[in-house]
Amino acid sequence: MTTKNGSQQRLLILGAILVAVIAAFAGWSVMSKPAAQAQGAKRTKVVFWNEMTGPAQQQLNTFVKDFNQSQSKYEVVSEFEGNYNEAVQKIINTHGTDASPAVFQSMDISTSQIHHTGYTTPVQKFIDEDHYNVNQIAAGARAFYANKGTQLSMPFNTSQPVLYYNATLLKKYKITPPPVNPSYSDITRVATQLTDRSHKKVQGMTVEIYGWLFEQFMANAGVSLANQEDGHAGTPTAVNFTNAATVKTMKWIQDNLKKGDFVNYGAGANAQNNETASFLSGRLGMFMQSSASIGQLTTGNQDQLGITYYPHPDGQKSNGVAIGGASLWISNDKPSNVQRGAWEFIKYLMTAKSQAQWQVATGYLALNKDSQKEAVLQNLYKKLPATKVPGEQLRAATPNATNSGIFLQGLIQERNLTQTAMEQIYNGSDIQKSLATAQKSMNAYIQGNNRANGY
Amino acid sequence: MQQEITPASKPSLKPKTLNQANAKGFNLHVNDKWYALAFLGPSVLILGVFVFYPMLRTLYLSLFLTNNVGRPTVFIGLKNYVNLLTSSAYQASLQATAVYVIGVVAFTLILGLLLAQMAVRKLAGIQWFRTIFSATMGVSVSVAAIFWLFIFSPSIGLFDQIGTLLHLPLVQWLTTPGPAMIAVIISTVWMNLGFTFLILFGALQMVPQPLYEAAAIEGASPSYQFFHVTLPMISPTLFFTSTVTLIGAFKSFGLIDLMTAGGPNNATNLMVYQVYRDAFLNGNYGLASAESVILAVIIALFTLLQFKFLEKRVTY
Amino acid sequence: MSIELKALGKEYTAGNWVLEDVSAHIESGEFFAIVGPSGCGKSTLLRMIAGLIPISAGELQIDDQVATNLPPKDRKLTMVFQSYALFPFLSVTDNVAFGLKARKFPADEIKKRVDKAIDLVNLNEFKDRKPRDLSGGQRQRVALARAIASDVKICLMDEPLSNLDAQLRIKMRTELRNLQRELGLTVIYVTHDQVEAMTMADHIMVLHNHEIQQIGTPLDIYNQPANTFVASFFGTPRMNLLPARVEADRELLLANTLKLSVPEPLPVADYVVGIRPNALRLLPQGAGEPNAQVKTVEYLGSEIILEAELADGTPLELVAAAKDQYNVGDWLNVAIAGQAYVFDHDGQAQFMVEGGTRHATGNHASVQA
Amino acid sequence: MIQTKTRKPLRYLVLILLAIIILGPFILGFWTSLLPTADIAKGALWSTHISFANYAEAVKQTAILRYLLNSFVISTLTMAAQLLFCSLGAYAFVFLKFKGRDLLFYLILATMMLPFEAEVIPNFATVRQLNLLNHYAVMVIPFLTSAFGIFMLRQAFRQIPPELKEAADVEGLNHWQFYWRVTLPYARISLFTLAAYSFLESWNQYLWPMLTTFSDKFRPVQDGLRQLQSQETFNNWGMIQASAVIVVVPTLIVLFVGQHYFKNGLNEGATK
Repeated sequence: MTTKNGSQQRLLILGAILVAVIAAFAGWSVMSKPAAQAQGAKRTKVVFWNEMTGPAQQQLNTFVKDFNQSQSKYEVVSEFEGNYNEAVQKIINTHGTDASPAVFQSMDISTSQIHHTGYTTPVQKFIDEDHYNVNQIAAGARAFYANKGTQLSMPFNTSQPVLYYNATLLKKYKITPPPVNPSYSDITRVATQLTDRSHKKVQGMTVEIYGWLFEQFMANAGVSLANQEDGHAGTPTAVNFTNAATVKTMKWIQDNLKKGDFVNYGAGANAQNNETASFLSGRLGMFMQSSASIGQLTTGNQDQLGITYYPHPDGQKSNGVAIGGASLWISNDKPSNVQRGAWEFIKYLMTAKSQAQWQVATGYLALNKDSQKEAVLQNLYKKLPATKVPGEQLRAATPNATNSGIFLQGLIQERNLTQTAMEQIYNGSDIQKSLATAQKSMNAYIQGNNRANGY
Repeated sequence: MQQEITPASKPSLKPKTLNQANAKGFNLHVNDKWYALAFLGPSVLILGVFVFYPMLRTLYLSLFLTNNVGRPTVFIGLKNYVNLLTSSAYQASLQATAVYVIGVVAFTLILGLLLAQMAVRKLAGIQWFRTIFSATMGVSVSVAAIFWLFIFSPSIGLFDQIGTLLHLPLVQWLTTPGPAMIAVIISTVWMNLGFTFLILFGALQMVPQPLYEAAAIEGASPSYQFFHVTLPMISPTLFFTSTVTLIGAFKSFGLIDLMTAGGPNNATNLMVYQVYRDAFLNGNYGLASAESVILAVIIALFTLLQFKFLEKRVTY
Repeated sequence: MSIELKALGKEYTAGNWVLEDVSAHIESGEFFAIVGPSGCGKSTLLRMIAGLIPISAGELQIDDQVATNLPPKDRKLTMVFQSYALFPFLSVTDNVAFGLKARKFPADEIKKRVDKAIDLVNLNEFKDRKPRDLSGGQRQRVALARAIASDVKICLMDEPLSNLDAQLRIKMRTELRNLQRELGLTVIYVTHDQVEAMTMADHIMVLHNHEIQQIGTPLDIYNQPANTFVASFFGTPRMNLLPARVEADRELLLANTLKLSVPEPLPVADYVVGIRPNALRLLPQGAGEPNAQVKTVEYLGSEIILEAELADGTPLELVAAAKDQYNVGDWLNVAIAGQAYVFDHDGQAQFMVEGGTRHATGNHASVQA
Repeated sequence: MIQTKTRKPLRYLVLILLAIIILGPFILGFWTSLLPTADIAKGALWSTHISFANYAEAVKQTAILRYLLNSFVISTLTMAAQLLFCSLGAYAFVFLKFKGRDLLFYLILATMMLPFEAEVIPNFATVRQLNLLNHYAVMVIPFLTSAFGIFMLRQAFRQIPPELKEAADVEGLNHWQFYWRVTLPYARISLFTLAAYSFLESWNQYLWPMLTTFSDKFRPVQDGLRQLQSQETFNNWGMIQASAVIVVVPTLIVLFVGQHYFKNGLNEGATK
C-alpha cells in the first residue's frame, strides 16, 4: 500500500527530473547555437584536428578564429584529438568516413606511416599550383617532411633539441659556460666542475631516457639509424644501433653516471617534470630538452637561462640535429574545395606574422624566415637573448639524410626499444649487448611490418 | 552432499522445454515463429553483429599481420600468440593485471563487508550512513579518476600534504611503479564500494536474526559468529560479488587511462590497456586481436565459473 | 538449576514499559510455560532471560547467581527457536555440534555428546543431511538435539511447535515432555497455544497487558482463573462471559435472561459471570420459556457446538449432544448446570458458585510468592 | 546483544570514520572546486576566496554542459531501447513456442561471457563501414539490446503465474496485447532495475566513445572530462574539479532518489 504509492511517487520524481534536465539542456543548446550555424551556412567547412594543449592550443584557437574572420569562403572547425600517439590511428581509422578531418596535425615520427597510407594529398600539389614560395620556410624543417623532392606535409610546430644550463649557477661557482656548439667533453667539464665545486649540492647534468634524444645523438654524429639513408632513399629493412658513434655516446653517459657527475631522472613525463623542477630550483645544472620548454624555463625563473646547441662527439664537426614537433597534412578524402580551404588555412598559419606570434606564444620556432623581422619576435630576443639559439641551430645545419628525421614506420616501437636499452645502460649493463638486443627486436619488427604492408 | 535444489530456489538457467501456458493451453500446437521473429529479431541482429561476429573476426585477425591501415595481409598462424606469450613486456602486463585484479577484489570485498557489517545493525541515524556508504555508486569513472588524481598529485595532493605534516618521506604516487599500482587499486576499490556495499548489505539483512541469537546462546563470540554464521550465510552473495568485481577489474580501462595511462614504466599497463595501446596507438591490430582473444578467454572462464556456481547454487 | 525472576521490567523507549514487575520462581526440573496472546511480551521475557535483550529493571537469578547482565553464553542455558535457527550450510551433526565447537570442546567429547543427542531425538539416519533436506518435524528435533548436546540443564523454548502441522504438534508435545523428564531439564516454554501449555506444563504463567495475570498449575488456572482474561483464555470452547447485576437478595440476573442464585447477599454493583459452555444445560423443548435462539450449528462428531443469542442479544456458546438435531433459528431453553465464576466489573475473580455453594477462586497466592 | 550497549560510541566512531573515507574524495573535490586555482597550486587547501568562479569558468570555457547533454541523450536512448528490445526478447523466451528456442537462448546467454572490451577492433571496423563514427548512433546502436537484460527480464517474466496467460488466452488476447497489458506492468520493478542499470552502464561508457567520437558535439561526459584533463598542461585544478562536480551531482541525485529501487533490484539480481 504505502510502498506502492511511495514507489510510484519516486518513479514520477525520477522521470520528472530526467525530463526537466533534458529539456533544460535542449533549450540551452538550441539557444546557444543559431548564431554559429547561420554564419557557417554558406561557408565550406574545414575540420582541423590538432593535438596542441595549454598555451599552444589557445594560440591555435586564436589563429582559427582570426582565419575565419579574415575571409568568408571557409570555416575552419578546430578539434583537439588528444596526444600525438592517439591522433595517428584516429586519422587513419576515420579516413573515408564523415568523421575524418580535412586538415590535421600529425607528429614528426608518424610521417612515413601517414605518407604510406596514401590517405593524403601532398602539400607539394598546392605549392605547385600556387607557386608558393617554399624557400621562406626553414629548409631543415621542410626536409623532415619531404620525400624524394615532394613536400608531403607542412612543418608546423617545430622545436629543436637543445642543452639548457643555469648560467647564474655557473657564474656562482666560477665555471666557464660551455661553448655555443659544445662537444661531449665540454659538457663533461662543466658537469664535473659543477658537481665538485658545489660539493654535490648541484648535480651536473642529466640525459633523460628518451628515444628522441637517442636519435638526435646519432643525427648530430652524422650516422644513420635506419638503412636506405634513414629511409630517405627507400623503405628501410634494418636499423643500426650498434655503430661506433652511438656506443661512444652511451659510454660517455654511462661513465659520467658512474662518476656521479651525471644523474638519471628516468623516463617519461615523470622524468621531465622532475628534471625541470630540479633545474628551476637550482639543484640541477644542465639538461637536454626540446626548445619548446623555453617558456616554462623562463617564466618565474630568477636565475639566468643559458642555451647551447645539442652536444656532438669529440673530434668531429656537429652534423646538426633533426627537428621535433609535428606537421600539417591535407586528407584526400574530401572534395577539392575543402582541400583548397585546408591549404589556405595552412598558408595563413605559415605567414611571417603568424609564425612570429607562434614562437612568442609557445616557444616553438618561427619557421618563416621573415618572422625574424617581426616586432613581437624582436622584442622576445631583446628580453631573452638565449631564445635565439634554437633558431640559429636550425639554420646552421645543412639538411642531409642523417639530420632530416628517419623515414621509417614504427618509430614508436623504436623509441620504446631504445629507451629500454638506455635504461639498462644507465643502470650499468653492457652497452653493446643492450643495444644489440634492441636492434634485433627492431629489425624483427621492421621485417614483420614490411611483410604486412607488402614492401 | 546431494545438491538437491528446491523448486523455488532453482536458478532458471535452463529453459524449460514445456513452458507454462503454451504447454497446457489450448494453443498447444501453435508455432509462434512469426511472433518470435518480430520479438527476437532486433536483439538477435544486434547481438549477432556486435557480439558474435566480432569475436570470430577477432580470432581471425589474431592470426594475421595487419598493414598500416589495419587490414590483415599476411597469415602467420599462431605467431602472434607465441610472440606475446614469450614477450617479457606482455608477461609484465599479465602480472600487473593479476596484481591489480587480486588487490581490487580483495580490498573491495573486505571493505564492502566491513561497511555492510557496520551498517546492518540498527542504530539511531544508521539510514544516513547507509546512504553515504552507497554513494560511490553514483560516481562514474572519470569523476573518480579526477578526484583521486588530485588526492594523489604531488605536493598539492592530500596524501602529500599529510605526509609533509607527519614528516614522512614523500611518495611520488603516480610516477613510481609500486605506489602507482597502489593508487589505481585504491581508486578502483573506492569506486566499487557503493555497489558492493549495497549487495552485501542486502545479503546481511537477509540472514535470519535467530541464527545469531542461537549462536550467541551456544557460546559463540562475535568474531566466531562472523566467521561461522555470517560468512557461510552470505557466501553465495559473496561469490557473486567477487566474480562481478573480478570481471569488472579485468575490464578496467577508464581509470587507468586517466590516472596513469599504463605507466610509469608500464607498471599499470593492464591487459585491456595493452589491447588499446597495440591497436589504437600502435596500429598493430593483429597482435592486439591476439591480446583480445586471451583477455576474452580469461573473462569467459570466470563468467562460466559464475554461471556454473549460480546453477549449482544452493539457496537456503 | 532454578530460575528466579525478580520484578523484571523492559522498556524500549523511556517510560514505555512493554513488561512490568514480572516475578516468578521456576523450580529445577520444572516445565514452566509462559502463555499469552501475541504481543503480550512473552517472547520478550524469554529473550531477557536468555540475555538476548537487556533487562531494563529487576533482577534475574539463575541457580542462585545474579545473571541480570551476563552475556547469553555465560548463563548456562540453551534455547530452541520457533524457526529452529538451524544453520542451513551445516549438516545435522555439525548443527548439533555448533555450540560445542564454539566453546572449543575436545573433538572426542563433541562426538560423544553429539551422537548421544542425535540418538535421543532419533535422527541417526539423517546425520549427514542438510536442514533443507529434512521435514519440519525433523528440523525441530535437530534444534532439540542441539539444545541437549550442550548439556546445560536450562532450556528456553520459543513456540517450538508452532510451525508444525496439527498432528505432528500433538505427537511432539508428548515427546518433548518425555525428553524433558528423562533429562531432568528445566524448561521455560513460550507459547500462545493454551492447549499446549495445559497439556505440557507443570506451571503456567499467563501474560497479558504487559504484566502477569496468573501463575499456577494447569488445573489451578482452569479451575480458578484469577480474572476474566485467564478465564476466557483457557478452555475450548471459550468460557461465556455474561454481564450481570444484582436482581434479588441472593440472585444475579445474567444478560437480563438467566438467573443465578448466590449463597449470600452481594453488594449492589455490576458483575461479570463466566460460565463454560459445558456448564450450561439445554432443557427439553417445552420444559420452560425458551430464552436463546440458535445462530450457528457446528458438528464436531462427538458433540455439537451451538452459538446462540440470548434474548437481549448477548452471544452464548453451548455444547450439545451429537445425537440431537438443531437448526439455525431454533429456540432453546438454557439453564445453568455447573460452575459459574463471578467476577467484579474490573474482571477480578470474586468466587465461584456450584450448585448454590460458594468456592474461593483466583490463586493470587502464587503470584505473590 | 547485551555488550552492544557499552560499545555504542565506539560503533559510531567507526561509522563516522568510514563515512569520512567514503565521502573524503567527494568533499575534497567539491571543496577545491570552490577555491581559486592559484591557491590550490600553492598547496593551500584553505582559502578566503571561496566562490563559484570555477563553475562559471567551466561552463563558459569548456563544453562540459554539451558533454552532459550528449550523455543524457545517449543514455536515455540506450535505456529506452534496451527496455523495449530486452523485454521483447525475454517475452519470446518465456511465452513463445518456436523451433530452436533453447539453442538460441543458450547462444544469447553465451554472449554474456564475451567482454565488449575484447571486441572493439572488429566493432570499430563495423561502425566505420556503416559510417556511424562521431555520432550519437555509434554509441547507441551496438547497445540497443543486452544479453544480461534479456536474461534478467526472462527471470522476471517467469514469475508471472501461468493462470494469467491462460486467462488471457481465454479472453482472446494475442501476444502483443498480453505483452503490453500484462507482462510489462507485472514486471515493472524489474524493468525499472534494468532501466537504471542500462542508463548507468551507458553513462559510464568510456573506451567505446573514446574510440568513436572525435568532436565535442557528440562526445559524452566521461570522455569530455578526459578531454579537459588532457588539454590542461598547467593543471587548472579548480576548473577541473568544478567540471567533475557538475558531472557527479546529477547521478548522485538520481541515486538518492532511486535508492530504494537500486537496492531491491540489485539484491534481486544478486540472489536469483
